[in-house]
Amino acid sequence: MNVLEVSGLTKYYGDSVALDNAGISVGAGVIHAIVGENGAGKSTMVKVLSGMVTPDSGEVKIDGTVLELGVPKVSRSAGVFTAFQELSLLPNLTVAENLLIAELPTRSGVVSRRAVQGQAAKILKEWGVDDLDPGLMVGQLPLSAKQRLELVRTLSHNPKILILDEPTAALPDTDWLFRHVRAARDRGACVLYISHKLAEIGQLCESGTIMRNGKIVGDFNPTNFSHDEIISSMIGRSISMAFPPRVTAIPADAPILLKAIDFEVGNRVRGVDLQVREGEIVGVAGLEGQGQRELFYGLGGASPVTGGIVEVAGTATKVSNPRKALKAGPGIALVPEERKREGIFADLTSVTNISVPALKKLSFAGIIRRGPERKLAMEAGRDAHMPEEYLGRDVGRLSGGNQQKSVLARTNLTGAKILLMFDPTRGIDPSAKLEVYSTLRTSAANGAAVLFYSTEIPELVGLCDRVIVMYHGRAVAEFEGERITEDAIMQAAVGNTSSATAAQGDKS
Amino acid sequence: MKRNWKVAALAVVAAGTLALSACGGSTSSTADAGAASAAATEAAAPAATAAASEAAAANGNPCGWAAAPRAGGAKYVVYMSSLNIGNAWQEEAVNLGSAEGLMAPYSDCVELRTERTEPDPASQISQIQSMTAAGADAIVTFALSPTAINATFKEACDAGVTVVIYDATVTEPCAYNVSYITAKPVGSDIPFMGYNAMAALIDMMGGAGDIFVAHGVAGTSVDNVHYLSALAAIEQLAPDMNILTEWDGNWDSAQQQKETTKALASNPNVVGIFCGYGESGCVKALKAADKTIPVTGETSQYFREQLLAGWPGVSIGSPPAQGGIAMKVALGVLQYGPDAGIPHDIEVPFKVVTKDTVKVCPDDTYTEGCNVFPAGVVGDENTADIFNPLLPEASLTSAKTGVPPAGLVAVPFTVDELKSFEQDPSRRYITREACPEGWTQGKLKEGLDGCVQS
Amino acid sequence: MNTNPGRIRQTLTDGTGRAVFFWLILMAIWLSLQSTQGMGVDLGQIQSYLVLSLPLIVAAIGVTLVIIMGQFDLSAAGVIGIVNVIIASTLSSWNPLLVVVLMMALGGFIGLVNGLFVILGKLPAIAVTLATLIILQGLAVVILPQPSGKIPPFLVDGVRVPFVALGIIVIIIIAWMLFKRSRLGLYMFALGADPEALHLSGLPVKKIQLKIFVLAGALYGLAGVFMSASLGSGDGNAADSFLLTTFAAAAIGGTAFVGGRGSAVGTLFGALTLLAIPKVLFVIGVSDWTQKVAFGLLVLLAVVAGAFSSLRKDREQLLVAPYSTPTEGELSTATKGGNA
Amino acid sequence: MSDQLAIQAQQRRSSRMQTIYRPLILAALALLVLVAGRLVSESLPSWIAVQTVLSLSMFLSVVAFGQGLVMLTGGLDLSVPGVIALSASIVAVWVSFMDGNLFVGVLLALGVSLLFGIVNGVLVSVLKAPAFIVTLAMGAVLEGFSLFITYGHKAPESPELLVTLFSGSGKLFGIGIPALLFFVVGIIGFIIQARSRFGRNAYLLGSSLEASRIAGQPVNFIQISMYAVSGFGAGLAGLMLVGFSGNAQLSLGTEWLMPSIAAVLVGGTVIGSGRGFWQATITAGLMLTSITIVIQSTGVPQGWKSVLYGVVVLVALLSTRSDFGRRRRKQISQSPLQGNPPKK
Repeated sequence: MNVLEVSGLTKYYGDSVALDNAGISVGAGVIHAIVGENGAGKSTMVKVLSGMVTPDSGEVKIDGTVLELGVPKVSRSAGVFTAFQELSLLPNLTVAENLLIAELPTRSGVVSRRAVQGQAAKILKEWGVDDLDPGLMVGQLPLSAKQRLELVRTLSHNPKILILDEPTAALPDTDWLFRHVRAARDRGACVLYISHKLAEIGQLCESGTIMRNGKIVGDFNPTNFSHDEIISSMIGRSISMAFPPRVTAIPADAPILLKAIDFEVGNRVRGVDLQVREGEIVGVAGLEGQGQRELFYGLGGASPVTGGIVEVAGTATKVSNPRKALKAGPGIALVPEERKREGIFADLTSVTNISVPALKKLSFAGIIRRGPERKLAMEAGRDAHMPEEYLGRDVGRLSGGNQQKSVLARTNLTGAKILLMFDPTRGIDPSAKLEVYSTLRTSAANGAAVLFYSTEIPELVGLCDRVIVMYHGRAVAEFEGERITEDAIMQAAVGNTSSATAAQGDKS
Repeated sequence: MKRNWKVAALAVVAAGTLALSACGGSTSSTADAGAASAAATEAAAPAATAAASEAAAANGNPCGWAAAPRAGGAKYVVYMSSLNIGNAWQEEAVNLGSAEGLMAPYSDCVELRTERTEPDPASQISQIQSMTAAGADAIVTFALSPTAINATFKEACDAGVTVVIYDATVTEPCAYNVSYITAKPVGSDIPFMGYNAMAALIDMMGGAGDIFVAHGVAGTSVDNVHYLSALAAIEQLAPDMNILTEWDGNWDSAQQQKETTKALASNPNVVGIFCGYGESGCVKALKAADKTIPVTGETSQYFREQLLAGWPGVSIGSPPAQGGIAMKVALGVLQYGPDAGIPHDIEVPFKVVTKDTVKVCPDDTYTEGCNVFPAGVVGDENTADIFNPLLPEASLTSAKTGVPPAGLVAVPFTVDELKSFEQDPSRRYITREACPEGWTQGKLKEGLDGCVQS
Repeated sequence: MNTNPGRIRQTLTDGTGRAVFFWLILMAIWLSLQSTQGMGVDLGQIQSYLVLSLPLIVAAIGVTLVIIMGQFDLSAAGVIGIVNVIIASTLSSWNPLLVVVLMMALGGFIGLVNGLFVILGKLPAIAVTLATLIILQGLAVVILPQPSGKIPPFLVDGVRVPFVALGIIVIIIIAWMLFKRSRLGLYMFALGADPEALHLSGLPVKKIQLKIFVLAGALYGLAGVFMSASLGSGDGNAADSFLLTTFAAAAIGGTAFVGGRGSAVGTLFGALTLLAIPKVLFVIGVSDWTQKVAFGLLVLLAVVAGAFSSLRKDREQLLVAPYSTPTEGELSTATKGGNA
Repeated sequence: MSDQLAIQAQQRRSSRMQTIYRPLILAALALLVLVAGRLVSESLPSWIAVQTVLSLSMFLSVVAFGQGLVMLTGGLDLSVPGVIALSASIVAVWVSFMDGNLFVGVLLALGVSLLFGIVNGVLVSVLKAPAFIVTLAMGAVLEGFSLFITYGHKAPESPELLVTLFSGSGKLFGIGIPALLFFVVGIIGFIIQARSRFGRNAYLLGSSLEASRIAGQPVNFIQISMYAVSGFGAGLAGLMLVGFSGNAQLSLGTEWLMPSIAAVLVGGTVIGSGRGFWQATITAGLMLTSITIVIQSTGVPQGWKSVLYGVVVLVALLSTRSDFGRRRRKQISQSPLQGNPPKK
């Protein structure tokens, strides 16, 4: 008998099905992978197991005992602990408080700050993250530190069933995690490992399940599988995994659309020089929180710029807000990091989301003409590979990939030639990723200058014509053509520039 | 660092407040000083002759009045205070009161200060305390609540302040109530505005039919007295009459109009409205609905003009002259002393005006018997009833601006005159929630709770 | 205490510090003008100022609780009003301590009803509490058609003698413990910042929300007792002004209306500030239409100053956030991410 | 993909629920309430009652229009009573005491209302001060100004034309002008909120301020313009109410603030969400007005009427919350009445 037996889970949200008679069974001392597109039901299953969501039907047994569902406390006391993809940390509490939130030590009802800090420091040390000050506010931490904290919080309970949902999305140090996950397995825990990163799964997992549309569609052996096969069963059709072909060479006389000289954003971006030519996709690499966000947001007018010169199509321009950025020369458009908060208008339909930049053109005497609006949105959506049937729907209810496509469609509609793409593929499923790549390449081919940041280095290697690496607010290295390799980028990204050739923007 | 600072600040403040409150039990330093100086003046007083009133003024006993100003200055500090709600009646009452203090013979003896209070008890309490601390000799004010401000009035009395309340009453015994709510209208033997108004309405309706009743501000004592006495009138005079609906008119014509409009929508068969202050709203709503039915209302210019044009109604209500009368009562107490026998409960007579008795004043001055201004002289909401037998010196200018026209002279009350307007002890229970000595609680003949001689 | 200008600026960016600062300025104006005008600094007056502030302080702390957890509660004025009329009409001869407990329980019950509608009924809190407010105000007039009645003398005396300052200190200590040193307090702040994360952390979000609504209601009940004690009688309309002043006190005290940020001490000084403003206007001699204008402008000033300084703070924080320094291990692993 | 189609169908349904069914249900409820009023008053339902409901709802709608837009963008405008009083005072004093031209007076009143709306907007959007308190304090300031203007004049009279237009004495085809204006207000409001670029901007901003900013929307300008429109709407309501009442006074607007907020909320607008529809707001206004009229006609004492009204509002909220359940998360995570979300 296996430790974890899940059978017949079904969960409807309104009319739509999130889990459709799904079941898995995992034994003790096993690291089991679950893969699937976004919206395949992985996260819902995780939430059912953790007691966050009550399914409409189905049963979960742990060690043969039926688990009462929908009560987080019960799941926890049964030994189920989860590190969530969206992170479950409270920004306005300290590291220590977050770590112990469920069972804060109190003395006669009063929370003792010292006890909390002491206990937290001990736990942090035990799990090898003693560089994290337990007194810091979590909201001020970089994402990678938050991710580690989330993982420590989960691991420190020594769970019987450990669930990790995209644990490496923002984690540079996967070895640390793998070490502890394997230790947990050796201890006899059952680990559910959910990730889009198939390479990691190959490294770590022993068995695997593929989900699609809320159903279990098959098992696979992570030690021996073909990426293409798995991906085609994830998305239900066969695809080619190739990146769109690169343009052979950007002509040297192609106009420089965006040029930044000695660009500065507070102490986050310190004197970065860069330039992007028409038709070029320039990648930006860097570990989490090295100033790349501020670079993009500063160039796009969304963050205050404190120094340097920005030249748009050869003209020095001040971009003090996104509106001015869009109007500057051929136009600068930003695709932001936090899609849910900064990218989409969740309560409004895709049409409404897409048509924003064209509203002025679409309206007559201040009144929006709805027919042309819909038509325009449909065309823009088609160019961004957005399925037509989603156009009339609230964007907030679409999958991450389709949300991103609507953002890209909107960006295209702005007509801006300079595109700042900040991690546009984060958290979207493989097929959507491919469509995003192709949209970017098409834009570049049509004369756009694209600045592209991704947390996934292979994407940069596969897609970009040139890659700039950031470290501590500076551009420490730049690679072009054949020299763009994962290894070179990584070396530069951790500040090891001595080996990096063609280091250009390094001013330190 | 920041935390330390906060804790330190907290400790300092805590220590401070503790120290303050520890001393708070004793009487205030100012009050002590005031009392001391008053005692000194009193000691000196017998030595002075009556002719030396000028000298007395220099010594802090202006005009030769009964006691010296509390603040020790050359004049009595008198506060005239009203609610800061932009209500025409409130403005006129406070203006008529202020004007008294600026008229000869008072102007030489009195330093008049006008104040406005936000309409919540905490604000009024705070302000009365400020006035007391500022050395007030008298405070004339409209009390927000008959009970909630009592403790503060008591403190003021104890500090030697003369407290006079107009229109609405308070139950605190040391305060003087100058009010009309229990008074008999001119020419009527029956007390209570509500009773008289309802009786007149019943009369106009021929003793039958169904009516609306509009409250003022629900939950206030004035409104409750009007309401209960009106119900008593129905009980006694037309027991078959039905009240179709009631509403809270807030003593506000905009609100009355909105509510009347709504009530007419569901009960178009109504034949009379008992409408309090803000009656112009009731009439405007009726006009919009093309219904001409008897209405009782207070004393707005608009309503009186409608009566003049033949509207069946009775105008009967709170005279803003009460503000001026209350001021004169306060000055009388200062002048004759608290022990001179000025009654604490004074009833201000008020008029009943119908379409038969409405009469235009020839210009904007008071002529005996007139009760409405010519059109255009004052606004719709202004009361047409600024003139009162007890306030012959009232003028439209005073009511509008709070400053009397040059040359106008106040007519001070004599103690006997005031005694003749003392409230009948049988009605004391209504304003003071207690009966005078020798009386016990019982039913009045109007059917309300009152006092009977035991 | 603060000689260093940087330190002063630091204090002013903190909501609580700013509220204290603003209040101290008003008190300085009030007391100095009062004494130069020959009125002397009357300790009794300061004490009664505290007595009048007490109900607002307690009610505003309750409102602050709800705002911090990211919700809204308009029912404070209703609860205070109904407590006042119930005490005056029926409980005047009861044991005062029993009265306090009963009235807090009543407030807590109303908070529970609010909470249930908001959480189980899934209705916006502002709408639910608006309805509760209307209902309670109506009931207050039904129970007490005109101002009357007596408050147990023990309560009245209780707030008049030196206990008031003591009371304020005790309340503030308890509130501070509740805000900063209790589990519920921590959860409340967490809830205001990110309810989803709290839910994912395995905590019963609904239960915590409900507890805060109940607690806030109980505080309104207590505020009602204090108001009754300071007025000494029952008046169905006396509490109406609490509807807005409680929120004003919280805002002046630096409570963020987006939730997740605020303090009991700040609210305390916000409430004290609100009641000091009329005192200051009185001694300055503002006594006509300018009174309303001056009051409005002072509140605006206090709130806008706060918003402005926290705006600067946010911006500064944005520009100087720390880098995450990669460690040894990242070098070897990060390359292996991805699936291409 | 079949479930995708199901989602699509469901969404179309829920969007229709919002834009068509809910307003229809609310309007039907309004009518039903009037008909059921028969139980408490023999004179109900009647043509007069319908007219009264329409005209009172007209005033409510004018106030609720700007309020609704401000609430969509995550704010609240409590300065409405102050603006109404000031606008009414300006036009009445201008015409009745300074013998000014009515047209100029109207422009003056609307201009001043707009101006203070803009000031509110600037404080909320640029200085990020909480809307609740800013507009509350601004209301006090404006009431002070109204007192100043009417000081010494007291309750200045309304110009004749406004009285004819808005008191109900003026009639067109035998129907009171305010009742007819309800439809005009309804249509204009619908065009602005649901069909115009201005209204769209409000939805976008309400749905996500950050996304609006990054999409290049002039967010400060938009937010300011919402408060400006709320100020303007309140100013317009001031002109109408001074016509209705015949006099300018401080209290003209106080009785319209809470009902306008209630109408917006019962109409299903979620504060700061980009969710809410004008047609639902005005029909909710119709329903609430009908309810007050029926409650009015019952003989129960005043206090009980308040209780009844509060209960009815609660029930109305519960009965029209069809989409709230689905949006629970959003509600938990979004504080009502926020100024702006703090910048990251």
